[in-house]
Amino acid sequence: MRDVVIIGVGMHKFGYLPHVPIKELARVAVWNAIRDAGIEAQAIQCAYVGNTAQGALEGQHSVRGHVALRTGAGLSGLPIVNVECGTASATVAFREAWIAVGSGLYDVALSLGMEKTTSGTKAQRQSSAAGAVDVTSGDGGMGLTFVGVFAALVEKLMRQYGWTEQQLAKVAAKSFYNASLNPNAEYQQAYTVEEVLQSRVVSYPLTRLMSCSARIDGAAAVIVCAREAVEKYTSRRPLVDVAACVQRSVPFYDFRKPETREIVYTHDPSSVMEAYKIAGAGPEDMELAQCHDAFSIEEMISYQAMGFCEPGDGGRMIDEGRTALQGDIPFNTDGGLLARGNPAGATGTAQICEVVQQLRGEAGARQVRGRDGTGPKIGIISNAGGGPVENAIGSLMGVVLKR
Amino acid sequence: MRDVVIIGVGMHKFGYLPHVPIKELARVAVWNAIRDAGIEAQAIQCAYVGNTAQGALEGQHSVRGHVALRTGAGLSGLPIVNVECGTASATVAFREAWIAVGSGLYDVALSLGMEKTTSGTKAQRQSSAAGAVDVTSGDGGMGLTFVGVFAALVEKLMRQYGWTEQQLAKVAAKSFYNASLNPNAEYQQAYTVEEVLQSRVVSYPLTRLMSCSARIDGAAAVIVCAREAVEKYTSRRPLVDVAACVQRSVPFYDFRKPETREIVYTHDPSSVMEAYKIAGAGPEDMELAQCHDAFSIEEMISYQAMGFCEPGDGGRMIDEGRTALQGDIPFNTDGGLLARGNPAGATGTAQICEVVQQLRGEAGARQVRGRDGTGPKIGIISNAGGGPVENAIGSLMGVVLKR
Amino acid sequence: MDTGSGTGPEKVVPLREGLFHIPASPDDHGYLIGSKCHNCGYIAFPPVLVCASCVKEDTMRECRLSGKARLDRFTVSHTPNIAVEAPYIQAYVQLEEGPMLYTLIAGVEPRADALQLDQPMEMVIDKIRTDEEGNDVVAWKFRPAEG
Amino acid sequence: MDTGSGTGPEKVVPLREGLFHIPASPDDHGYLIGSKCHNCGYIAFPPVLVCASCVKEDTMRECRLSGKARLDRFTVSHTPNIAVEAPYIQAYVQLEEGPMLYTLIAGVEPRADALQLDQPMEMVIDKIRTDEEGNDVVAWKFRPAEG
Ligand SMILES: [Zn+2]
Ligand SMILES: [Zn+2]
Repeated sequence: MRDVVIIGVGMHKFGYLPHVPIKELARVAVWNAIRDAGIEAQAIQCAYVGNTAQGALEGQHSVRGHVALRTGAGLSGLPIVNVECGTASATVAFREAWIAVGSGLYDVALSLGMEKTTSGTKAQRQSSAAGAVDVTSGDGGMGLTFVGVFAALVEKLMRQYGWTEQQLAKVAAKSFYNASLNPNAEYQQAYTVEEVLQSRVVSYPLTRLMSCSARIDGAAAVIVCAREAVEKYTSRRPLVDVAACVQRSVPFYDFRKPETREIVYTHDPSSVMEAYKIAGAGPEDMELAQCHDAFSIEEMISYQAMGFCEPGDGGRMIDEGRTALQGDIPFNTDGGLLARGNPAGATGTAQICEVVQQLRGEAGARQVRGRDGTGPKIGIISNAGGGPVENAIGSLMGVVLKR
Repeated sequence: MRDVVIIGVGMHKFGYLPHVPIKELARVAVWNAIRDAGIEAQAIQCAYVGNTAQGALEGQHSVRGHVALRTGAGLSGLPIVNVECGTASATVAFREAWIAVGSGLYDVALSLGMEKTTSGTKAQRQSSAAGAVDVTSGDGGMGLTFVGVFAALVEKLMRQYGWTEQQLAKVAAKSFYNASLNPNAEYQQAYTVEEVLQSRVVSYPLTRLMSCSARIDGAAAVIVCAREAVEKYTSRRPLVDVAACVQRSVPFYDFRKPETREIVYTHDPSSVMEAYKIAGAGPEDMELAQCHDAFSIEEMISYQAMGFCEPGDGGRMIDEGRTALQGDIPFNTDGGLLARGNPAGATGTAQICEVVQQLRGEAGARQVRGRDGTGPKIGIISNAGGGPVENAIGSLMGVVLKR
Repeated sequence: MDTGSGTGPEKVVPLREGLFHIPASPDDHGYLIGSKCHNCGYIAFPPVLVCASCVKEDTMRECRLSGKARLDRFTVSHTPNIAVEAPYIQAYVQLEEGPMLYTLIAGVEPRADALQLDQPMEMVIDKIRTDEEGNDVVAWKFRPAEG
Repeated sequence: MDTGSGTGPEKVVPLREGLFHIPASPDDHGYLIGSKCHNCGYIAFPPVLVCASCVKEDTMRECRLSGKARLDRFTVSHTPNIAVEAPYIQAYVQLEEGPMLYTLIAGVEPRADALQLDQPMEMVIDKIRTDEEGNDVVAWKFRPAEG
């Protein structure tokens, strides 16, 4: 494959935006990315669009990206591919754009994640969320919840590792603080550890402020270009390399084996590990990280799953401030899924937007400094989509970007 | 891009199969393709899955391919990408598999089209069909129908070109005859021209037997491999080359221009023309063709749109038998969308399965002979997905395969 | 036609918001709401946010359409569906501003000889169906132009 | 428990077909229906069509599961939803045949001290909700094993 670089990123602010149609979300994200890239819109040769909810909530099936790009962003004629994979949808869209450009077929490709979960009825929203697991497996309709999956997990890990509610709340408070510095984030306000702990218990030990919002809208776009063709399209610099972009679906797990249970409890790290390998860099080289933290516990698990500490040391990581903006490995610098927000189909490209902005030194008040104080040069993204891993349904993503 | 060849194809019979779950449709198609390719299942390194209806009809969103491949076909761990684009969904899946292998990232990729439209409620089925156009455009919910789009078009073209109802019925009767020779087709019986004409008028001049069935299930799988890596995986021969695989979304049309109207009336041929160009072959070289004939009129339009006759000469093409199995350019040899059946998400890969079988000389009773009597060496496929072109929403596909 | 100011069972509600104006009184006229590019003059209905011809940001503005059109093609349909009793006419009309619209036809018998290709048509806001609350759901249809 | 033979309002219907057996009489036992690979012994619940371990065609056969399990982890949930009143317990149990199952817990108070990790559990067919026709919709839950 040819080398591929990111030349433009753009977002529509995430948030509860019931009056903003999805076409407008798409338009703003795409045109922000076009302007950021400094290219003509017509330079975009193909597009990949991730979304999860528009079928269930608005009855828009089959041609979601076509509608949003044609009637929203003004793009027509180019190949458009609609992809779907839960919260990984937009990362998958990005990855397919990367492959399309890497293949030599196109020089410039757009990936767009867009999501609107504030439309539709309550029943439709429940159907949409329930549809991210195997609906024939029987547990749909029982009242089992996603938050329960992670609450049960953290309850176990707290016993196993001695993690405390205080530590969980610290992770959340850090995310809200980072979000308060990010104009595109859902939450524009910092919550204290006490406020996180005192918010309503949803499923013990997870409180409302340790869980991402269910009803949220947003869009995020990323434009990639073949490195060898960059001069032809734009003078925008610096370029950001896609050093690795890995997708796996959940592998076969044999739960009779204790080591399988351990992998699953602590988030299967295989995609991230493969991404490090391809990038020729390890966790010790990373200068920032984005992870899949729909619940704050997931960030603490990710510290170890992504190789930044020994098993169980996540509590110490947060206590020591290592993952704060000023720490040695800042995590979820934009607020993460928890506080930047998690409109599922848009989450993956939002993660990429953030790392790109950090690597370019354009992250404003939340800019991290990197090892040598001149700004970070390399970052890792972990993301996943689909049902919880016991269902063995879904995708695991690992992306390394570098300047 | 590297050269890519098709090494295996497999189908689950199309038809009204309410008691067959989609997992079973997927299993049969995928394993037929695996056996056909003569590879180990584990040799498949990534998969693309097209589907349109499972979200609307079964509430299965986000992870359709993951569910079908993991719990149906037994495949886990590999990257799986769910794609959606109306009746072009499976062609898009095939094309992405072609790009993924062409890029050098993978040697062997699976594309699967799967569809089940016999499940769900009537309201859900209507929502699913209505979702293939821009649902915010306002005409959804008025009672406007897809068949009306093509009925109005053929009514106009009959006036313009002097085409007759008899000719339309001949096209349909040819398709049913071809289907009767195809064990995987929905229709296993030939209808006469008179029977086609005498079936219920749905929307004048289209009768029931000039229109594909709305409720139908099926699946079709295609396995591609890098040409340079074939020896490593399989001894299956002959190989079928992907000589061109083109996707466009519907371009901007300015209906104030008469030439735009002409293009749209007679099916935008741009993807097919580009495919010819890339393949370095024209319509005069083609030895068989598959087109998008959800209504029999579409095949007659395709004769001219795909370059096989002058505008208006489609009636003569069918009268002279040129597109029959024994003709010089056999069309829709497997029965086409009309009679092989059109479970939207599976249609594209079924078209590819048919051309591959014809090129290999494995099409049994419907085998066409090709120019030199030794079997065809090259064929063209046209397909489209999404709303009618006036909506400017959807994708146009053109694929050239050769032996 | 009741215009929706009351809360009674005969309220008039649009099939979809933002696409057309429902006459507010007998003297008022309905119209379709499109968007027009102030750069190239391209007019879209339904409205789009970015001109597909210029492909520049921020050139589209909301505009009223005249409702004048010509009949491009039509079919008499014989299968009833969720919203329409059969037989009925489905047609494409081209607005004088350019857009081609798939639409229901009002005001004529559903017969093949009721219309002529290219004849002048005009837009009318008409009832599509009654919703669950007894409201009249309305949208555009086209009928032969008067005079 | 009425077993669904009648057509009265208290008919018992499964949440989903083919995944479990509903006791037909007080002497009958409910059980989960999985699939077992006759090549490698891998057991799946819910059943799969092809063994994900062997990845060979036609090695899976339907099998009954014992319903014996151990409690892997759990949480007390405080937010009611469409099917459940709060508080309630959601848990993962591992069947003795291998599969890990996300499930509701029956037969105990919804309190953190009601269960111990790793304790033996057993499957019970229990009511999930009442459907629109007044039927009892049932599925599996798990409860602490007796004895
Ligand atoms: Zn313009
Ligand atoms: Zn096995």
